[in-house]
Amino acid sequence: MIFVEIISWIFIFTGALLGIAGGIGIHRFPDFYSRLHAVGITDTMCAGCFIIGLCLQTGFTIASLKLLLIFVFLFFSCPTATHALADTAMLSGLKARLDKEQ
Amino acid sequence: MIFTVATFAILVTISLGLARALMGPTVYDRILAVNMVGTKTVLLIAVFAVLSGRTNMIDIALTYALINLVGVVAVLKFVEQGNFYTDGEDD
Amino acid sequence: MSYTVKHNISLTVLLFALWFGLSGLFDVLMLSLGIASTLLVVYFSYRMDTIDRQKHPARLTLQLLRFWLFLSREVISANIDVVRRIFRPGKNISPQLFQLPMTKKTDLARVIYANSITLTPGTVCVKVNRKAITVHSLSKESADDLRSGRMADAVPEDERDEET
Amino acid sequence: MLDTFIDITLLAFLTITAIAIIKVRDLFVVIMLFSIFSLHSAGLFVVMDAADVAFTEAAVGAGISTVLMLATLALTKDHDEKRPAHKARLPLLVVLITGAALVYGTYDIPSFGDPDAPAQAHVKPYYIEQSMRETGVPNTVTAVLASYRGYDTLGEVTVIFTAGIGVMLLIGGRLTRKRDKEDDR
Repeated sequence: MIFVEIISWIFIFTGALLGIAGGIGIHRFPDFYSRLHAVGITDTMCAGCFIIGLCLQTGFTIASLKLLLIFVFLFFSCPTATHALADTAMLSGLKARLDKEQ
Repeated sequence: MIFTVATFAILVTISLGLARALMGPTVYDRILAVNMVGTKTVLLIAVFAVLSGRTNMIDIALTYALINLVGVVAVLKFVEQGNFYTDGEDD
Repeated sequence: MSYTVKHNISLTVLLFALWFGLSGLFDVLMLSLGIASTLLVVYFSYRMDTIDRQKHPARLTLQLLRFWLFLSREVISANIDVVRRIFRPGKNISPQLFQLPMTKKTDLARVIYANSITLTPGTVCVKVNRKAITVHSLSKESADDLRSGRMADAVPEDERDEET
Repeated sequence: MLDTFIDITLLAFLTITAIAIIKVRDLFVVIMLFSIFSLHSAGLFVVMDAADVAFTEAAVGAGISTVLMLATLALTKDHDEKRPAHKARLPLLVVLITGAALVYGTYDIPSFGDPDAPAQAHVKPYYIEQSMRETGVPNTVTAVLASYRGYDTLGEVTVIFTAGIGVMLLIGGRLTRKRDKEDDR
């Protein structure tokens, strides 16, 4: 049991670190389009690690099923939201700051 | 113990997102930050529910994850209509 | 048995499983209420004509599972890459905006392809249509990785679906 | 201890968001900030163990009302709030006095979770003990709302339903007409 506990701690801790990394990322990156990628971290792996860690904590119950459902919904809605946002920004003429040496 | 760390980390992330939402500079940065805060709040509620043993509370996080989807569809609809937001930068 | 009937049945089973998973109640009154609401929703979706419009990707199940494994590996490695770029001091990113040819023929495969590009941090699909995908990527490396077509090859597609 | 910490942090976020809502002129950003505000409130309600209120806040506050406000914004032309022509001194005074009176009122409220409070003393033990047997609903709050106060809730739902129909007749009619015109072109 202590084994499962430790694994779930590792997952939650990784999720916490990734969340903070994403939070720092949206302040470190210079323009809107690159910030999208920083938010991508918090939407995908950070959320995933948290959910897996919590599932290990609750064990095989209805609660873990609900947690997995949350994960699935986030997994489908987050990229859609990101794409909609990027598309709108592009339509409105917001320029991306690109690398000059390409 | 680990839950304290997790809650603390999520709150830090939310505050970073909130700072971006307030600073801008463009409208899209703000929407992006709001999205992130939304996801983090779902996680915060889930973590708190498991932490306090009141697993019924996970339903709220689930509701919000679903509502998020509805919100995204609403935003998409406006994008499609084209009268959603057409200016470039604000401030 | 026609396609619609089969689809209605699978939808009913799926919805009821969802209801049961969310409520976890066993007594007769609640179960019958759950069945009633499931049937009501199936009837509504039948009336709203959503069932035939969207093809059920049941034939792709095995391929989809393999794809999800591939995708989760990609997502994890992309995450590590972006986190490294966040903490590397100085000039750490080289943003690119480029077009990829659209190799998929059905709407479903196009959506899966574009969504998986967005889902991996470091690349975001900005615009998608029948001919091409416009992608914004954080670095030259991830752009080259997408250009190599690894992601496009991994996306499952059922060629028997009619082209749209 | 952790509860108190989360409470204080979320309340601080709420204050910051509220100030930002007042400052920002762009209405779209205001709607986005409103949805953050609702989310933080929902989080607060969860920490205070008020699951049903948190449910409503997450669904109505963060979800439906955001969508409705976005829809309103799409129907209107101006996306920027106009600066008020004069300073709102008198309203500020009224708000301050009301707020002070409310804060003064909180001193008489029994503390959070006090077992001797009037709300805990009269009918609540009965509901907690008997509601499962009498109604068969697992959640006590739901049992009270939908069974013991069933007629009351029915009345409320009727009011909301009527209001919804009214709004749909007003706005929905306009939307269809607009679409018809576009088809004619």
